[in-house]
Amino acid sequence: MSSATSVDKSVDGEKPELAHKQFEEPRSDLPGLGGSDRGGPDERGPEEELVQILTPMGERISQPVLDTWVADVDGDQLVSLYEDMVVVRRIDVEATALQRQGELGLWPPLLGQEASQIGSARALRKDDFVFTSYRENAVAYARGVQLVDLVRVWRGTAFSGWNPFDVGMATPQVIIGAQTLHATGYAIGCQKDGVDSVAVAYFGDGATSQGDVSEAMIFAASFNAPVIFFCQNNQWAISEPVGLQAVRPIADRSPGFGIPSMRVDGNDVLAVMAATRIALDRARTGGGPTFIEAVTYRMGPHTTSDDPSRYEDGAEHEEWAAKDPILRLERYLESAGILTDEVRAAVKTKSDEVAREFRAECVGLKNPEPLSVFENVYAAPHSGLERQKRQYAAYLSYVEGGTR
Amino acid sequence: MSSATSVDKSVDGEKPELAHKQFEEPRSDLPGLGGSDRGGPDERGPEEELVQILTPMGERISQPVLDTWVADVDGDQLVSLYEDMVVVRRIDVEATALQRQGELGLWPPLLGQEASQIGSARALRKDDFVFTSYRENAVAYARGVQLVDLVRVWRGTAFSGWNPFDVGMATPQVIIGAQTLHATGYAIGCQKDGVDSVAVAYFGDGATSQGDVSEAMIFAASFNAPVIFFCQNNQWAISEPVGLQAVRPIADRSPGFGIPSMRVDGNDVLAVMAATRIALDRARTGGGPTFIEAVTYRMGPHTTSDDPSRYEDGAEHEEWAAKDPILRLERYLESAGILTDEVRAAVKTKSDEVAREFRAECVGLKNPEPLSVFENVYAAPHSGLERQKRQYAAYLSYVEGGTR
Amino acid sequence: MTEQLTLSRALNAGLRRSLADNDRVLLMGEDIGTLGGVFRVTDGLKAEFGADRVIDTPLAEAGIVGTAIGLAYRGYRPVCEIQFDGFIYPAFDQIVAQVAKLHYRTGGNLVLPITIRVPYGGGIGAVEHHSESPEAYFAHTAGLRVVTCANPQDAYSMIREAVASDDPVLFFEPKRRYWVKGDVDFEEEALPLGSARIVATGSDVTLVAYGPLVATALDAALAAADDGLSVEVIDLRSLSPVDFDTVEASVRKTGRLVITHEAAQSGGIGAEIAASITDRCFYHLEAAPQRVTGFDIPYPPAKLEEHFLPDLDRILDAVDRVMGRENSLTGWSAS
Amino acid sequence: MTEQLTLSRALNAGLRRSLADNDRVLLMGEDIGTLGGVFRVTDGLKAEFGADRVIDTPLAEAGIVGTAIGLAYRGYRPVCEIQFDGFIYPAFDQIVAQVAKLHYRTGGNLVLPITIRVPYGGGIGAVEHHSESPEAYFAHTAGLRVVTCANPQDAYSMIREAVASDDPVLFFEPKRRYWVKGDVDFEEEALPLGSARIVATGSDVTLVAYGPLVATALDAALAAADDGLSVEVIDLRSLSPVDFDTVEASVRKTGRLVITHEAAQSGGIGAEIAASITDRCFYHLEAAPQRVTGFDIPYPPAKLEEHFLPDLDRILDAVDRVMGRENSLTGWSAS
Ligand SMILES: Cc1ncc(C[n+]2csc(CCOP(=O)(O)OP(=O)(O)O)c2C)c(N)n1
Ligand SMILES: Cc1ncc(C[n+]2csc(CCOP(=O)(O)OP(=O)(O)O)c2C)c(N)n1
Ligand SMILES: [Mg+2]
Ligand SMILES: [Mg+2]
Repeated sequence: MSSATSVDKSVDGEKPELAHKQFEEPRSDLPGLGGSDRGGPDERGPEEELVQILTPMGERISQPVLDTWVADVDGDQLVSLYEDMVVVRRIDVEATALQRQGELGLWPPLLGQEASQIGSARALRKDDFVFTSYRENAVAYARGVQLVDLVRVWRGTAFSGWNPFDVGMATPQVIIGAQTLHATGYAIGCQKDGVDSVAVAYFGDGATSQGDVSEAMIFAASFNAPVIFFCQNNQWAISEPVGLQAVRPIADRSPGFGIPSMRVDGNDVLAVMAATRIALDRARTGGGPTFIEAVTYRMGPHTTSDDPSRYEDGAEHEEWAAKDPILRLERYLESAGILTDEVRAAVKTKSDEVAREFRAECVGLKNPEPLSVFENVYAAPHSGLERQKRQYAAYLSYVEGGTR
Repeated sequence: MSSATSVDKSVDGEKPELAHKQFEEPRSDLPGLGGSDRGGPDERGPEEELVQILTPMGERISQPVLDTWVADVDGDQLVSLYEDMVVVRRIDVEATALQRQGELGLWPPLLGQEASQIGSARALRKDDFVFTSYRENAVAYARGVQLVDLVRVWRGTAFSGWNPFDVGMATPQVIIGAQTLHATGYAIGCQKDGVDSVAVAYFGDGATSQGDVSEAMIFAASFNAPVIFFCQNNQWAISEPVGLQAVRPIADRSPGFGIPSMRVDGNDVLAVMAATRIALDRARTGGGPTFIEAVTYRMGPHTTSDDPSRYEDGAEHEEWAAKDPILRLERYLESAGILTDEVRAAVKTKSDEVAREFRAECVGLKNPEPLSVFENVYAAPHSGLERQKRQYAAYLSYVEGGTR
Repeated sequence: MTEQLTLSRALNAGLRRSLADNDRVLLMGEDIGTLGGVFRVTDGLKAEFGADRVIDTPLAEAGIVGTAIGLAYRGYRPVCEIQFDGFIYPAFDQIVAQVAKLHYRTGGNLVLPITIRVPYGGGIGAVEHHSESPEAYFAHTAGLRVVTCANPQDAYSMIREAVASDDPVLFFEPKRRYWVKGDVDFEEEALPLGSARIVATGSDVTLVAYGPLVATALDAALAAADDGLSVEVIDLRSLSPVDFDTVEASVRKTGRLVITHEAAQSGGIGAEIAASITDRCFYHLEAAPQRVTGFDIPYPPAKLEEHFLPDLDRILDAVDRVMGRENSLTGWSAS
Repeated sequence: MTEQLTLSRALNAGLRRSLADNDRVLLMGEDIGTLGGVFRVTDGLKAEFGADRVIDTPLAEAGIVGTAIGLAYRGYRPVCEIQFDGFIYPAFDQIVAQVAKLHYRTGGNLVLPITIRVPYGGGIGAVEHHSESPEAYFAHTAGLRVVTCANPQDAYSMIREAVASDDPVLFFEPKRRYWVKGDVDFEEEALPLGSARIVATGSDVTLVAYGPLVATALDAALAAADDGLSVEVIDLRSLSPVDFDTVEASVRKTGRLVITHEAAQSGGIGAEIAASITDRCFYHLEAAPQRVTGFDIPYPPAKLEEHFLPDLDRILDAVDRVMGRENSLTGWSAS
């Protein structure tokens, strides 16, 4: 079913009028002590007041503000979103297997976060630019990164799988939070250039504790930069629960910096897409930065090196399994009669193909040349490094020469 | 008038019941998009909704929440606060003169910020611990720092004017914002020790942009640490107006981290004291951190090296001059019949004495011994440094020996 | 009492003992509590000493070190874990401008018995920022002590000495040696923290190594012995101060010096050792001191790390150079 | 066209020219716009080029450098000012883990033409954190270029070359020389950025200095001449790469090397120069290279800074040491 795969992945959708009302500021009626919320810790549970369009059971509910932003998403597009989510999950499973088989050094699974990543990344335009952490392989896939390029870093053959400028996406950032400043700087650049491209920073719940992330919000607010802070709150930073990083919902943090926020069900691909489109529209039209908290769950280990049984609570895991992002879309598509056997088969074929190609290309990756370690340290020659390279080249041929 | 100077500077005051209501959270009535304020930039002026007890004209107005917290502040205590403010302003003027005369390398004037500093510092107990920036000479004075100890750093004879443990106050921090983390750590220590001492971090409006300050709030919130974040928003960070650091009132920032805040008129010594007492009481009773924004104005240059005429707006300066913190207390004390000629004379005598002593001790400060540069780098001997010290000692006696 | 332990378990035992001996000792860091650290160095310590003393912190290195300073103000002895070498830089300001200087700045009134533990170095096939050797930054910073252990016994003894030190200590743990076993005598009389140790005696060449490369240096000494060369291997153990007396005495004997470390060559520890030993032993040196180090490049991707890390052959090549034997540079401009 | 300018004005002129020549060049930093910087290096540039290109930023160094990286992604050439040496550490992570490594990490696809300007060094009677010399941290960091100017002509030329470089450049400005005047030829053919310059020729001793101490080194050469010694002074200009060919050629001639810098001795630039030159010139050296540097202590309070900073007499004492003349260490253990 070719329509399932031919949908333009960077379509920006229609732009219904932005319901600015949602960012209006509630006022306190308390005498004298400030008009906005100056309150303390929060007692709300993690899921209270999430924006949702698709329930875990696959019912589509009405959410007037968001609905308009995904009104254009028709059956084909829904299937395409579904296909992407299925495929990236398949890639994830395959990569985990490859790691177990010694073909990859490490892999950070995104299991459970497919809707957050696909829903947001599919809302972007080609000329937008994405700065992610290390777990955003689905974002990379949606940006058009080649399959083999997804694994170079994890196989250890390169630090960069792809050329960032080919796909509008920087290569994975391992230093937690650092990329939020890069995204902000990029956005300031877009503004200076007079283009309406938008920068998107992806990061985790744990990252919000890093000073860099707060500084990024400050710069973004001060310069009214067209940047989206997209936080995937997957409840964990390795073994640390989100409650250690934030005593209130993460989405409550940015408003104090002057950046409006939305808290969406990160397992609801439509809600995520709608929220991202709202934020993109604000950014493109001079509205400045927006913060999105996508509330989701890391269903796998932190990475293939991690052992969550040491810290995770099984019951919580079960609870979230019931809210699976793919399952709910599947249920909805079924009930809407969109997920025909034909479609199902096409998606299966596609993901089988992808998995096969992914594996083949991964295991086929060759190690780079020894002397390439000296390349691209500098853009222009550096006399000290040139000398080291010459000496090491001499050493290699000496050793190969068998003298040692 | 001895009563003016004999009031215990670390009195904690009575503790009327904390009006927790003020930290209650307003809720948005907008559908679906979060209950707390998730709004964007703010249009309010810098002074809107300041908490105030004493108007610029010296009228005492009723502020039910705060009033109870300063109900114990009687005439003698008011005179004592007034005296402190007059004295620290006098010290400031004297120090500026000493710098002009080449006796000090630099001085960061606090002119205009007397109420913020005295009002807050006088609310503290001896066993509280204060971590300041470089401009808090009035805080140091109120903590009981000796006059001569205020200038050592600025004369360049030492990096530390005093022993922090003698007065419960760390020596000035020049790295903007760094001390907020120290205060937070100290507060966590108090909590562990089961004492009800409180740590107070003083910092400026500019400092709020540093990642350290956000991280401090995150740690404080996570550990519910008994720390007060006391921000003197004096409208400037050297030449940069506060609007460059924050597009919303600074007090709006901490609530998102789970730390309630108050925004007080920083030129109103009673409001500042009341707010500080509220925050202290929260901290002592397990309520955790509080953020106070004291809105004031830097009436002098950033330091004696600065030339504000390059960036400051004269009209704004005039406006703030009319809100002078000492003048308004003076007016109030006059109208209340407390500021008698006798009191006035006593305060004048006191500040003359302080100024004389301050100057004499400053110019009398001797340079430290050359070899003292090697002391206190380590607590235990370090063989590398010992060798350098021996060699330099040999060098000094060689040079003195006249051989070179 | 002696036991066979991995280096990681030896650190665990040393930390346990430190926690037991002094109730002002605290551990803090990311994932060190419930998880026991990503390398399990703190495994079981939260269960034993409580969440109050083994503290999982928010994900912010400046925050960890900065709050540790505040805890030191209150008389605590915090032991901070930085999860990997490459994550220490966000804390650089708090370490270099605060931890290192506050004792000096307060005229000695504040002591900072802060230990900062850093798993470091490469050789484990890791991704970016997980294989760095940042020790030179800290050895160049006055006010810090910088040490690194190379075997389980030192791991156990040195971590205890570091925690007991009233000075701040950067404690570098050679992560690729975490799983190597060795005897640990829990009652051993430890060498002072600032001292080096001769781990193999020899008379032809002095080979200085530390941390992860001590084992490689010992292998090189064995291999050289097959070639008829007698190599003295020194485990530096301390990078600030460097125990120059021990190195000097050895070089006065051998007349030849080779230094090896994983960190980039320019401005690394090797430069300081070569410069200081040349100064101290100028008339005893038969050849210019040689450095075998990582190159002046970012740590490369895993599949190339063997072309960055000093190994036995590169060390032996340098030994050949100082011996005036045929080597990879023979024929090159004499430099 | 030649004009007499202070070093600070020369930098200003170089920045103006860079802004005029390429509209992707941006200046960013604290107080650099309306105020023109606390040292007035950017004076008038906001008025001339607009707030869009001369940008006052929030007070956060990591933020400044981190957003500069994002701007580089969009093809800008940001010039960041760090207000004083001691305030660079909050940006250390962004500099060392990002700016230095991103060209490598992206396989060369991203260029980072970022210049980070740092007023540095002591001698101005300043308070804490305002007199530091952190250059060795950056020279040890692969991926960065590190340069420092010592006179107005170089200030003008080198800042233009730094801004024009496609590699990130740490540009250290000797703040106590900001107000010293010199001729600036605006059309001078500049030396390449990575090269040293012999600023006084001599035959007995090679004296290597950079930044604030070049003038002191020249004074020392003059004073030594009175004593009948011929001292060759090299202004290093670049600390990464170091122009070792120039230093080597000089030392092959003189056989003696003295290096001076303000930064702490251990692990400073002097260690690398001593080690590398000993390696390159072992058989030409008449004496061990000597270093005249700041001590391994935090920069001391202003009234004691003369007991930290290398000065003419300490340099001459080291010259006496390499010449085998009587000196402060004579009688000390030969080391
Ligand atoms: C500066 C820094 N400190 C620590 C780490 C180690 N680390 C890697 S991932 C991680 C947890 C990140 O959690 P979160 O931001 O929630 O992202 P997630 O892994 O859940 O996607 C930590 C602590 C790091 N990579 N960088
Ligand atoms: C990390 C750091 N960056 C820059 C500076 C230089 N600096 C000193 S004071 C200052 C402005 C501080 O403003 P604010 O926090 O509002 O305090 P105020 O001076 O107004 O009391 C700056 C930028 C510094 N001391 N530390
Ligand atoms: Mg997470
Ligand atoms: Mg201010």
